[in-house]
Amino acid sequence: MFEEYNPINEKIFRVIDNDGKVINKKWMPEISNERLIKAYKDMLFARTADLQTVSYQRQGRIYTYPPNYGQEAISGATAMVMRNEDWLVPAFREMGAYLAKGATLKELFLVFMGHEDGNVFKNANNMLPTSVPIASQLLHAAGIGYEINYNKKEQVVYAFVGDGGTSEGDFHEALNFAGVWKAPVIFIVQNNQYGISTPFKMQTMSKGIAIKSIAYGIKGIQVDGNDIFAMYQAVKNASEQALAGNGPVLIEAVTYRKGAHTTSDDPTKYRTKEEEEAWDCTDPLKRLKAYLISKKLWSQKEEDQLVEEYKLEVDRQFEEAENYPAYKLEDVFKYMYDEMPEDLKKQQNEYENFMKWKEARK
Amino acid sequence: MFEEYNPINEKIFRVIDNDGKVINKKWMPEISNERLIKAYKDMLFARTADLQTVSYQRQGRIYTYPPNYGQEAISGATAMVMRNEDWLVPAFREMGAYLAKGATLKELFLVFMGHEDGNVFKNANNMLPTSVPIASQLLHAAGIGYEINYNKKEQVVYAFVGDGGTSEGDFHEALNFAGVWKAPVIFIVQNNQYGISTPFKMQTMSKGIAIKSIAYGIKGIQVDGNDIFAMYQAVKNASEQALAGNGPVLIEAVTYRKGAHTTSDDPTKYRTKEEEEAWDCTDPLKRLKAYLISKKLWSQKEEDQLVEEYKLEVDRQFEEAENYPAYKLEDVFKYMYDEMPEDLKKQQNEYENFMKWKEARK
Amino acid sequence: MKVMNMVNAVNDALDIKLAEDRNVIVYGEDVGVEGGVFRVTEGLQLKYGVERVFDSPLAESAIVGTAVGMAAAGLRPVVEMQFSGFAYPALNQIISHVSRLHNRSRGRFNMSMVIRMPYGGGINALEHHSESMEAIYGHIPGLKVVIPSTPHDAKGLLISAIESNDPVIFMEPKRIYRAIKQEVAEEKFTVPIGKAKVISTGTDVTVVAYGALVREVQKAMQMAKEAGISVELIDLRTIYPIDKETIAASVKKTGRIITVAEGPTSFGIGAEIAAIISEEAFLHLEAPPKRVTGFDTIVPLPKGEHFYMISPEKIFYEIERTVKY
Amino acid sequence: MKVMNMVNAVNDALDIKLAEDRNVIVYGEDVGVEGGVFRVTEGLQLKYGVERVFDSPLAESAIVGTAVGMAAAGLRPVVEMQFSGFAYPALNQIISHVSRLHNRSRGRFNMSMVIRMPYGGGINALEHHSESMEAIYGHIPGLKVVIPSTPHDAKGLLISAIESNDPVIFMEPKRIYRAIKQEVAEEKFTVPIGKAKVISTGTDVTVVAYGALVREVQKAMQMAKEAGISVELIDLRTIYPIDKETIAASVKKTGRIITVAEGPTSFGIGAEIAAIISEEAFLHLEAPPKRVTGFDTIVPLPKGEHFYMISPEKIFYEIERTVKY
Ligand SMILES: Cc1ncc(C[n+]2csc(CCOP(=O)(O)OP(=O)(O)O)c2C)c(N)n1
Ligand SMILES: Cc1ncc(C[n+]2csc(CCOP(=O)(O)OP(=O)(O)O)c2C)c(N)n1
Ligand SMILES: [Mg+2]
Ligand SMILES: [Mg+2]
Repeated sequence: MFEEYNPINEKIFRVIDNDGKVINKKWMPEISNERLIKAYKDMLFARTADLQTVSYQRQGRIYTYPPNYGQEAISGATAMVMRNEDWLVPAFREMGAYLAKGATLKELFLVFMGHEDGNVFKNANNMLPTSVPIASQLLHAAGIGYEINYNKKEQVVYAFVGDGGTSEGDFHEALNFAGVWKAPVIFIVQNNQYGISTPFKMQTMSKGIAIKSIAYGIKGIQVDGNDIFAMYQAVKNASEQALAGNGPVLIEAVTYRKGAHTTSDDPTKYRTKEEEEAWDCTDPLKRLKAYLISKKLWSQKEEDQLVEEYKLEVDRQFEEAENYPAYKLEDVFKYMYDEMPEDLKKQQNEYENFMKWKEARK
Repeated sequence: MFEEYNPINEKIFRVIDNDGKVINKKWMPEISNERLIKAYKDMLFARTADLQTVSYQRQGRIYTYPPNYGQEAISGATAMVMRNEDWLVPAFREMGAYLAKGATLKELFLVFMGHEDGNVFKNANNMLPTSVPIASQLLHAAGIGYEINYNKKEQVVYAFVGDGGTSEGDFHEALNFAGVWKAPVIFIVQNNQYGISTPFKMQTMSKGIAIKSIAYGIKGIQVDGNDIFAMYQAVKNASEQALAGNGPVLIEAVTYRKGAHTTSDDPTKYRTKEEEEAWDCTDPLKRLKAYLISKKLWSQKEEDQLVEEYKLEVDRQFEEAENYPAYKLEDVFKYMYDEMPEDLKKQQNEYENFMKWKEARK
Repeated sequence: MKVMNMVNAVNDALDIKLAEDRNVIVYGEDVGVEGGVFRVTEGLQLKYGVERVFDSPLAESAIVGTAVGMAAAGLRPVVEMQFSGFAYPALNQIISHVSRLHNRSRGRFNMSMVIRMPYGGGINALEHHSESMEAIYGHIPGLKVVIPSTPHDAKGLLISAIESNDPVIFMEPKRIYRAIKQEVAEEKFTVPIGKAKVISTGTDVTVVAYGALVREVQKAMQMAKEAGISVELIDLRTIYPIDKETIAASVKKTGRIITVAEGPTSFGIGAEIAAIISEEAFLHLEAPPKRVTGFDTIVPLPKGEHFYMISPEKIFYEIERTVKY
Repeated sequence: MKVMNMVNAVNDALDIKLAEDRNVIVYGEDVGVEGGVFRVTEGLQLKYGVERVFDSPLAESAIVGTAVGMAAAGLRPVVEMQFSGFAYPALNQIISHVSRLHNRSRGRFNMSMVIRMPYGGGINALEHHSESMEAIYGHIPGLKVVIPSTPHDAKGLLISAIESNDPVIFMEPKRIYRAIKQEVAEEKFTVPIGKAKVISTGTDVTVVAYGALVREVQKAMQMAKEAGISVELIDLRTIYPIDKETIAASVKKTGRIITVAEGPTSFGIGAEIAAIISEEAFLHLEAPPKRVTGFDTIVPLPKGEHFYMISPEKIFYEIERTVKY
């Protein structure tokens, strides 16, 4: 597969077309109906949660939020391959991957409401919290990959980054180190065509991102990121490569950020309605849904009902997050060190004195 | 040429063999006998100066020095193409390029003796001083390239870096920016097989460095860096590309660092005599000399005589550097700012008071 | 005169210099079409073209490193770091070249560039979007570090910065980007780098602040006034070189000094000012120089940020304690 | 006991921890086959294999960034920056992750790693090979910053650093890598992080120093003794968290304090110590806290370095002035 779709040949890997019809039988993966339906449901849940989160933000109940609207198949496919023992090293725009790893919406909401406690992801095994400084997390993935090899573990690291992130030096260094170390890392670039307002064509003159794998002597493939079958096949193959000791793989998932960069962004400033509409027909949910319906595995009625359930579930978790215990002064200090310096304790005490004074003044 | 030697095909560009015989007529450049002899003389001068500098260091007359022994053809070829109006953005191991740009040995010596004044390179038009932090200078080259385009100048930037330097994030960012800006920058990587003790094969899993050009959508070529004809042809073509507005070119000059990394390094710790000998027959001076002698353009006698002259000249410049006026306190402060803060003046004054006190104590 | 907030004022300064000097160019992430995530560069690309105001790829080391090359070649780049918390990938270029190439080349190359960056907390942001690490820049020899507290100063200081042949780190208190409006002259004017400003005179204690906290100190001064305490407020405006004379002169009068700043306490500006005052006005000190600064912690996420951010009440509390010392 | 210089002592500490804990791994540029450019890791690759002691590609951000991942996965990487002047490309990883991942994850991930780097001047080196920017690390919340001044302390502190669950910046004064020899215990021992050491007691003035300058102060103390001045010398050993108690206790006795350090003056350690003393021992101060530190300049190349480097005479000169104040 990596030979057939060697990125030097500039051929994008695709299995179904925009109407959900299989156009590449050879590479149509075997996925049980059950699993496939679950994948669709997961994507639907992510989309529902995503849209709802944007509306919470509009209501002023959370701060900035980066929607993953339109990119759900990438997480969806990763979720089908990623195992409990594998690592997830997220960027920030792959909600489905977070959830698949065991993070909860409540925890994510907590972070977007401005509480670090959300980052604990208690039930998510082997997952780093969100990394805000673009591309810096890819090095962590390479380091984890080293540990996996060192301890001869059977694990894979799934590391996410955006198209803009590929311009950072850390992207280069991470892929290079992972290559040298033959680290079992799957670098998944969500090429959603924009880094905030900057279109992908202004990030680099290279012919896509997958082709950059050549610079590191590693495998790479450009995939239609809105085609869940293709994405699944690519991630699956990549993880087998990695587990077989063949080192890292770079997957470019070509997609489109249907929403704004974040809730504080206004895309009409830098892109056209026409462009948005042109991408609309590639929507990952539409395509999978068309496929499922054609196979009689899904119906609009089921969907409508499910979405209602999901909305309630999202609300429920949101409210849980809203009712999370208040932030305490000690939460500012407690986790700075494993062994807290005296001086930090003193700073906390001094602030407590101020709070007492303030209380007394009332 | 860049198509024929597209680095994806892993074909190294070479014009003469190790005995100086032309093996690639198609690409044998036209160079006048006069110019060719001058190139050889320049390389001979660089080698003479290089060896002598190492011996000055042994005598304790200068501090650390990074020899360019064995890599002279790369600078020699660049010197033939680089014009007065072009820019040179050096790393540190391309003495011939420095000299070609108008820097003097005396100035270089002054730096290695530990005096910033050497870095002025008074008669070198458009040249940055040595950049010690590996690969960081490549971004400066890209920025200069932007200025050239911005002001529609007819200039080219020649930027040097080593094989080790290609692992740094700045290498990636520089090539990417230069690509996006179509900046007229020739990135010359001296792949001398080592970054201090680290062999090239441990820097990256990619098949050479030229191939990394693909990641930036720019032209690249792998050249026998010890073959002055090939190097000249590559640099010449690259500069024409750049002048024609086609953007940057990455040239990988495959060579061998015959000397130590610096005078404080001992290569026997990490490489074998066999390896050194194997590379010996690719020596750039030997090969050009064999060619010149075969064409009756050169003789050992001429060479012996010239080397004696060169030695004297090197000594002369070295002594000039040794007799350079002593470092003054104000030299520490004077150039920190264009407009010096009061406080720095005060620091200088206070130190003068201390010096007076010290003087008085004697 | 025209009513401007700080966003307008910075935009105006850029506009004036872009119009006046073809060597000035402006770039960074999303500063072109979008006009910057804070809209500071809005309209400039349209007015001056994509060659003079443009989006760069996403790479801070490259943004600053290419500016080094441009400055060496004679341009006057004004680059933006989208947030000060994302300037760290550029620190190698800043420490190793921006601050040094002039000295290294014995004055042959000017590093005539400005690195703009919004900084500071109080905007309910994600991690890395709220920090105040100006002390790091203050410690790097070869830089000038400027922070305005009003639209007027922002305009005048930025014009000075762009005209300076020395590299300037220009930090913009994003919290008050739109919060303060002021009449600002429409024509070109400069505010000198390296000069602090006595905002109000007083006799009991000197308070040094800058950026968004000047306003918080002013609120605290209301409380102090009610408590019968007379505060002299100095807006530092330049972090390096610090205007020692103005601070020392004030302390010689008041005998007491408090530094109010958002960055971490240890090795921060409060320490520097304590040292300066010890050196310049030791015998006048009636109380220890006080640091009212951030904790030595990461700035908490929004739910906890109020503990970290310095409130007028906290400032007043410390004023009172210092005066009673 | 065995006679060791600091290179031997650091090597010994690494050796002990590598032997004892399979999670400890050592990497960086040229640390493997070559044993490091200062030979600090010599012999370790041979002894522990290329999987535990190895050369990395040339990229500092990656060296530190991968260590973040390794630490998250449970290893205890000890990485080397070849010179502290080349650590700047790693500052983003250090500021954004090394110092933060523990806090960000509410303690779920320990950043149990050590970043070793030789620092400081006095070895006649090229540019970038002589700097002392420890104050920058001191200002970054979440780090511990350690600097030994003797082989004994180097060994004990490095073992503590490797065993610490918090990230430690371990700066080695390269100028005295081989200059000081000492009997050091061969078995494992630790020196606690965060505790300064009173090297000699005195009554007239407290001098705080660390790293290579401790020895220079000791030379100055000879001159001071001849001049009848009694100096209390404190070796700081840890830059953050600073041992305020020990310094304050000393100043309460002597009433005078001088900080001797090589880094730039402004926003440096001398400022921090002046502030600490103002806060902790204000009423005991009989003279202003003095900073005997580097100029606010780049460290000059060797021909000019003697102006910058702090000599025993300079220290004595300042001691005398402070005592006479
Ligand atoms: C080092 C760094 N620089 C700048 C930013 C501000 N920023 C946040 S997201 C973003 C764009 C990222 O684009 P891309 O990598 O394509 O990811 P996407 O947002 O499209 O998912 C920028 C510039 C940052 N977070 N980190
Ligand atoms: C950022 C940085 N890291 C480390 C060093 C120390 N150092 C100096 S030269 C060198 C190796 C460079 O190798 P290469 O790029 O191949 O150039 P060469 O020395 O072979 O010419 C290293 C690691 C440095 N100067 N800068
Ligand atoms: Mg994107
Ligand atoms: Mg090399």
